Amino acid sequence: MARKILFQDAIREALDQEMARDPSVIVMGEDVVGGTGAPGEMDAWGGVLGVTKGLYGKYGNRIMDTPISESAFVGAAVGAATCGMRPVVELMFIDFMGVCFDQIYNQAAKFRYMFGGKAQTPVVVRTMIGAGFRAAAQHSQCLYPMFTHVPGLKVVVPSSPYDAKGLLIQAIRDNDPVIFCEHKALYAMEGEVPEESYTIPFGEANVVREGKDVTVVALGRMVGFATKVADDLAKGGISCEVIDPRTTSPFDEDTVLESVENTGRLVVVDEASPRCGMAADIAALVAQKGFSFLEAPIEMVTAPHTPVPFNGVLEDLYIPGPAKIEAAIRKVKGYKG
Amino acid sequence: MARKILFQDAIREALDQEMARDPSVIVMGEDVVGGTGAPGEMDAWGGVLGVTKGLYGKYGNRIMDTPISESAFVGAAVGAATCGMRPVVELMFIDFMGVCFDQIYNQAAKFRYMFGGKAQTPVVVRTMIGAGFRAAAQHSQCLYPMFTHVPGLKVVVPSSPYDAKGLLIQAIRDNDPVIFCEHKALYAMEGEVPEESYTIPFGEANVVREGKDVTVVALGRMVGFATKVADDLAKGGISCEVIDPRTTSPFDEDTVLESVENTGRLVVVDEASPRCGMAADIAALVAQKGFSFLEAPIEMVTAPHTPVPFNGVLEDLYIPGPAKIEAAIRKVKGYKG
Amino acid sequence: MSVALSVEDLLEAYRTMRTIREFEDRLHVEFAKGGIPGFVHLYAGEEASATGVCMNLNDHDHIASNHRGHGHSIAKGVDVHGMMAEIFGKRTGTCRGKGGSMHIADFDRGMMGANGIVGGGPPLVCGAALAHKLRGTGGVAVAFFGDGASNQGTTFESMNLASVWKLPVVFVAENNGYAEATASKFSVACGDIATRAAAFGMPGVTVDGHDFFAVFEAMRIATERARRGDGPSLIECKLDRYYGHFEGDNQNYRGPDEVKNLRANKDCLQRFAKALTGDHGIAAESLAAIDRDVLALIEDAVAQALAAPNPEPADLLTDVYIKY
Amino acid sequence: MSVALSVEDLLEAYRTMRTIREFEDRLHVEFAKGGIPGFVHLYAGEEASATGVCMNLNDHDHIASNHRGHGHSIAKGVDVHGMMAEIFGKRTGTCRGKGGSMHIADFDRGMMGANGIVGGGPPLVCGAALAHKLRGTGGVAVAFFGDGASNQGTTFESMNLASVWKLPVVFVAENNGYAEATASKFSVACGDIATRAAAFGMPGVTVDGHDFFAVFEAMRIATERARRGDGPSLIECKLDRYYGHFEGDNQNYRGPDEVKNLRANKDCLQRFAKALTGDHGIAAESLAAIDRDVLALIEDAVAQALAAPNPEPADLLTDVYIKY
Ligand SMILES: Cc1ncc(C[n+]2csc(CCOP(=O)(O)OP(=O)(O)O)c2C)c(N)n1
Ligand SMILES: Cc1ncc(C[n+]2csc(CCOP(=O)(O)OP(=O)(O)O)c2C)c(N)n1
Ligand SMILES: [Mg+2]
Ligand SMILES: [Mg+2]
Repeated sequence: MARKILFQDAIREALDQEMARDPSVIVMGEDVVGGTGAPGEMDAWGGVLGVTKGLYGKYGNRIMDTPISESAFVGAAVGAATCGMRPVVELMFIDFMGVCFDQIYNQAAKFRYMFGGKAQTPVVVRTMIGAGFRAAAQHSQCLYPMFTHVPGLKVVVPSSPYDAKGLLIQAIRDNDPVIFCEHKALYAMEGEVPEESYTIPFGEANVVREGKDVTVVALGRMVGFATKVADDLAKGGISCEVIDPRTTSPFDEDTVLESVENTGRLVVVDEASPRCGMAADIAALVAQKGFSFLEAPIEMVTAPHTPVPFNGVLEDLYIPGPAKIEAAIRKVKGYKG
Repeated sequence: MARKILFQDAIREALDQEMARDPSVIVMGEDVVGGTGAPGEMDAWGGVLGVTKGLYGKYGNRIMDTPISESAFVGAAVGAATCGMRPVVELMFIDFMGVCFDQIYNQAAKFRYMFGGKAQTPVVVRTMIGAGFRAAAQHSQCLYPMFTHVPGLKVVVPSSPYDAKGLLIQAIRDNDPVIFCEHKALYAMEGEVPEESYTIPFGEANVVREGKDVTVVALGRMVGFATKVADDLAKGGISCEVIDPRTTSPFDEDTVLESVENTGRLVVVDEASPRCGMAADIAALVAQKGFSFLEAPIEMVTAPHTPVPFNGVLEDLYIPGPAKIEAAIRKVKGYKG
Repeated sequence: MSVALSVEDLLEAYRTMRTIREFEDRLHVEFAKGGIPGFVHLYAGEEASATGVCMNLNDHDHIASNHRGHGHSIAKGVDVHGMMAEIFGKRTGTCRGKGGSMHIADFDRGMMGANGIVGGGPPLVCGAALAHKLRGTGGVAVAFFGDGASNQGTTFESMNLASVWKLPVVFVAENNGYAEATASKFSVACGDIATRAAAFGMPGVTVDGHDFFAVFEAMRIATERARRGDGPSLIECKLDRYYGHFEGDNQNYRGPDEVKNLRANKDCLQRFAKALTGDHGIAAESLAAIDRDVLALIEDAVAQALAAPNPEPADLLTDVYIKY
Repeated sequence: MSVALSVEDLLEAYRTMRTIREFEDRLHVEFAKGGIPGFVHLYAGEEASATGVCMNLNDHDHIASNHRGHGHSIAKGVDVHGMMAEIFGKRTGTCRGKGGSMHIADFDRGMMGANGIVGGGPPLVCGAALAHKLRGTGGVAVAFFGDGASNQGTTFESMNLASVWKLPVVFVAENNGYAEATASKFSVACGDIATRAAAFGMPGVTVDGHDFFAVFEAMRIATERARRGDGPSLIECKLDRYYGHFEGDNQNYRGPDEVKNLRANKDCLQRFAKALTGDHGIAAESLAAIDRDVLALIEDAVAQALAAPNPEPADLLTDVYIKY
C-alpha cells in the first residue's frame, strides 16, 4: 500500500466510499457544500477547510448546507438516524458544541438506554479539535473529555490518515452515536492509506511503537510528538512503548495495562485541559487496575488549566510539546522508589 | 450554634442575606418566583422545589421569572455580571446545561483570560444535580466533571446545610463564574447553620472525619454515605479519614495528598459517571503527586457508565451506595502489595 | 369542515380521547396513592389536540413529544398496557422500565419519544421529515410542544430549518397558558404563537384546541401541504390542562375556579360527544359502550402494571454500548 | 432625517468610517504579507452600519459584537493602537495579545467583546440592558449580529427575553447576504430579517445599510424607545462586505464582478462623502484632511504593533483563577 494521501483526503475518501456504498449515508453542516442560494459556484467551499469538497458533485442533495442553527441540524441528524438514515453531521469546530450539546448528550446518547434498547441512533458528528492555528480560546479546544464522560457516546480521536479513514468508515457503520474529532493541525499530514474501503474497530488501541522502559499513551496530534520523542530517546537508550488508544470511548484498557505491566512506568500525554481530562482518566485506570505494575509515579503531560491564548508564543507554550514529553519520560525513567 | 435548618433553607438564607447586603445581587430563572403573568398568586413556586420562595416579597423585581430560554437568560446573567451586577441564575436541573452551555464555558469562563484580565464575571449558576428522585436519565445527572474540566469556572458541590450556606455566600462574592451544584436528595437534610452570614473559602477541603488507615474522598451526597460507612467500620477497627473537597475547582490537592501520606490508601467516591469524572481526576492526582505514599491500588467507587435508569430498583443500584463504598475500603485496607 | 369523517373515524377519535382522559384521570389517582415514581405530567383537558392531529397520521408518520406525552403517545397508537407499565417502572413497560413517564417512545408506531428537555423534540422531527423527504415516502413528522417550549431556541431554529429545507413537518404548539407556574401571556412576547410562523416563512394558524374538528381541519391542511412537498406549517392549539404542571403542583398561580369553569364550559370530550350525538346522529349508547371498554382497558392496564415485575438488576448495564 | 446632526458630528462620523475602512484595508494587506496570525474577518464595506448605530451611543452604553468586530469596536471608541496590537498578538494589545481579532473587548468603552461564537452576543446584551434597567441609568445595549446569526437559537431567545423583560436593547442585524459561503436568501426562511421582530412583539425595520443617514435615523428611533423604557427594537441593515468571509476566502460563491460593482455603485463612504460635500456643504478638503490623519494613524498603529513585544511566557498562566 504505497499510496500516500493527506489526512483530510482520507476523511473525504471515507465519506465518499460510504456514500457510494449506502444510500442512507447523508452529510450535512455549515458550508459542507458552500454556495447554496448564492449567485456564484456551488460546492464553493466543501467545508471551511475543503474536506468535503467534491462530494456535492457526486451525491447532490445527499450533502446539504444548513443555516447556522447547530441545535436544529445536529438534532435533525440525530432524528434522521433514529429513522434509519446514517447521517454524518459536521459541527465545524468542537468549540461550538455549547449551542447544541443537548441534542448530543441528552438525546442521541441516551435513546438506546432510556428507550429500553428499542432505539438506535447511528449518527456521526465530525468536528475539528485542537490548538495550533492561532485561532484563540473559542476555536482551539479539544473537549473530547466531555463527550467521553457521557455514557452512550463513542468518541474517536484519530492520529494518522490511515486511522482517520478506517475509523470514520467504522463510525458510519456503527449503530451508536459517534463523535469524530479531527485535529486541524493533522489535516495536512501525509500517510499511507489503502484505496479500498476498510474499518478499524473501536476500542482497539494501536501500539505505534514497542518499547520496554516506559509506556507513553498519547492521543491525536500528541501521538506524532510522542513517537518523535521516543525515536530520539531510543538513541540514548530509553525504550518507550507508544500507545494510541484511537478511541477514548470505548477505551482499550487491556493494551494499556499490559504495556504498563511490562514497563512499570507510564506517561500520559494529552492536549486537552487537565482537570477531568483524558490524561487523568487513563492515569486513574492504571492507578486502580495496574497499581502493582507501577514502579514510578504516573506523569501526565497536558495543556495547562487555562483557555487557549491567541499569541503564538503563548500558544506554543500551551500545547504539550516534545520537550515536555521528553522531560516527563526522563522523570519517570529516572524515578527510584 | 444550635439552630438546625434544612439544606434548602440554608440556600435561601444565603441568597436572602446577600440580597439584603448588596443591591447588585439579583436572582433569575424559570419560576424562581412563579406566577408571573398568571391570574393567581405571585411567588407561587419560589423555584420548582420552593428554595427561593419568599424572596420575591422582600426583593421585588430583583428576582425575576424567565421564559424557557436558558441560553438567553443564563447569558443575560453573564452579561449583567460583566456590567457590575452579581447575578445568581438558576438552571433548574444541571441536565439542562446542553441548551445553554456555550454561555457558560465559552463566554463566562473565558472572558477574564481572553480579554487579558480586563473583564470580570461574578455570576453564580445554581443548579440541581443527582439521582435518587426516580427522575430518569434527563433529570438525574451530576455533570460537574464537565464544568470542572473548563478553565475559568469554579465548581462547588456542597454536602451539608452549613457548607451550602457558607459556600453560596462565597460564590456570590467571588469575582469568577461559579457553578453551584445542589444535590436534590440533600434539600431535606437538616444541620446546624449559624444565623449570621459567613463564607467558606474555595479550594479548602473539609476533613469530615479523621482516620489513619484509609483516606476516603467523597463529594456531595456521597459524603454522608462515606461518613456513615466510616463510622460503622470504626467499630470493626478500620479507621477512615473522610475528606470532602467541597469545591472541585479549585481543588484542594494538599489536604488529599497529606491524608494519603498518612494512610497510604485511597478510595474516591463519586456519584458522577466514571469516565473523565471527578473520581478519576482525584485518583490521577494522587497517582502522580502522591505515588510514593500509596500502599495499595486506588479504588474508585462511581456510578456505572450508563444513563440513569428510571426504575427505582435499578436507580438504587446505579447510585454508589454504602455497600459499594464499604467493599472498596475493605479491599484497599486488605491489599497486600 | 371540508372533509367528511366517517362514523368509524369519529368513533375512533372519541375512543382515543376517552382513553387519554381515563388514562390520565387514573394516573392522578394512582399517583396520589404513592404508587408512581418520579415526575408525572398529565394531559387531561388537551385530548382534542393530540387526537385531532394524529387522526391525520399513519404508522409511517412520526411525532416527537414532550414531557406531557401520554396523550400524544396514545393518539399515535402506542400500546396502553406498555405505557402504563412503563409509568410504573416495570419490566413489561414500553421502555422496559428504564424511561418512565417522560421517556416513552415507540419507533414502530412512529413515536420518537416523550422528552424531558423542553424544546428537545423539534430538531428531531426535522430529521424524521428529512428521512421522509429523501426517501420520497410522502411521510410527515410532527413536533408537539408547549407555549413554554415555543420560547426555546431549539424550537425557533427547527422552524427555520424545516422551512429552508422545505421539510414535511407540522409544528403543533399546544398553548395551555402556562409553562409550569409562568403564564404564556408573560413569556410569549408576541401573544399568539402562530404569529411566529411568519418569521420562518410558513403558514401559521391559531385554533381552538378544545374543538376536535378545528384541530383536525387545521392539521388536515398542514399535512396535505407537507405531503405535497410544500414545506412546514405551524398550528397553535389554545387549550387548557386540568391538573397541575406535574402531580403535586397546588396550582396557586391559577385563578379561583379556573379549572372548575374550564371543566364545566370548555371540556373537549363533552363538546365532541355532543357533536357526535347531535350533528352526527351517533347514538349516546355507542359512546357509553366505548366508555365502558376504555374503563375496562385502563383497569386492566393498571392491574397488569401493578402485577408486573421490576427490571432485573442486570438490566442496569444493558442497552448501552459498553461496560466500564 | 428628523434630527439635524452638527457638522462636527458629521465629520466625526466620517472620521470613524474612514478609520474603519483604512484599518481593514491595511489588515488585508498585512494579512497577505503573513504578519497576522489566525482568522481575520474584515468589515470593509459595512462602515455605515457600525457608525450610524454607535453615533447614537455614549461611553456608558454597551455593545456586543461578533467575529467581524473591528468596525464595531472602532465606532464604539476602542483605541485603534490597542486593537492593531491585539490583532498582531502583542502584549500592548487591548487584550494583551491573548484574545486576537475575534476577542477584542474594552469594558471601559462599553464594548463587551467580539465573539467567536455565532449568536454569542445577543444574550450578553440582555444582561447589560438589564443592569441599565435595574439601575435606572437610561443606558442602552446593542447586539450586532449577521444574517447567519439571525438563525441561531440564542438570537431568537434573546429577542424574546428582551421583549418580555422590556429591556433597553437594540438588535442590529447586519445582513450582508452571506454567512460564510451560504446565502441569506437560502438561510433566512422569511426573507427580510426585520420580519422576525413581530415574532417577538417589537418594532422591526429594514434599512439600506450603505446609507449612514438611514442607519442613524433608525437607530435614533430605536435608542429613544429603549431609553424611554419601551423595550427593544430590531434594525436590519442590508449591506455588503468587500472582502471574503475571512482573509483567504476566494469568494467563488459570489457573482462575477459582484464586489467590483458594489464598490463602484454602493460604497457607503463615497456616498457619505458626497452627501457631506453636497447637501451639507462641507469642503472636500476637510474630508481629505481627515483621510490624511487616518492614514497616518493607521500607519503608526501598524508600526507600533510590529515593534511591540510578544507577551511574556508567564502570561500564559495569568488571568485565570488558579494554576494546576
Ligand atoms: C431545557 C429545559 N428547561 C426547563 C425544563 C423544566 N420544565 C419542564 S416542563 C416545563 C414547562 C413547559 O411548559 P410548556 O412548554 O408550556 O408545556 P406544558 O407543561 O404547559 O405542557 C419546564 C420549565 C426542562 N425540562 N427542560
Ligand atoms: C456557533 C457557531 N457556529 C458556526 C461558526 C462558524 N462561523 C463563523 S462566522 C460564520 C458566518 C456568520 O455569518 P453572519 O452571521 O452572516 O456574519 P458575517 O460573517 O456575514 O458578518 C460562521 C458559520 C461559529 N463561529 N459559531
Ligand atoms: Mg404550557
Ligand atoms: Mg452575513
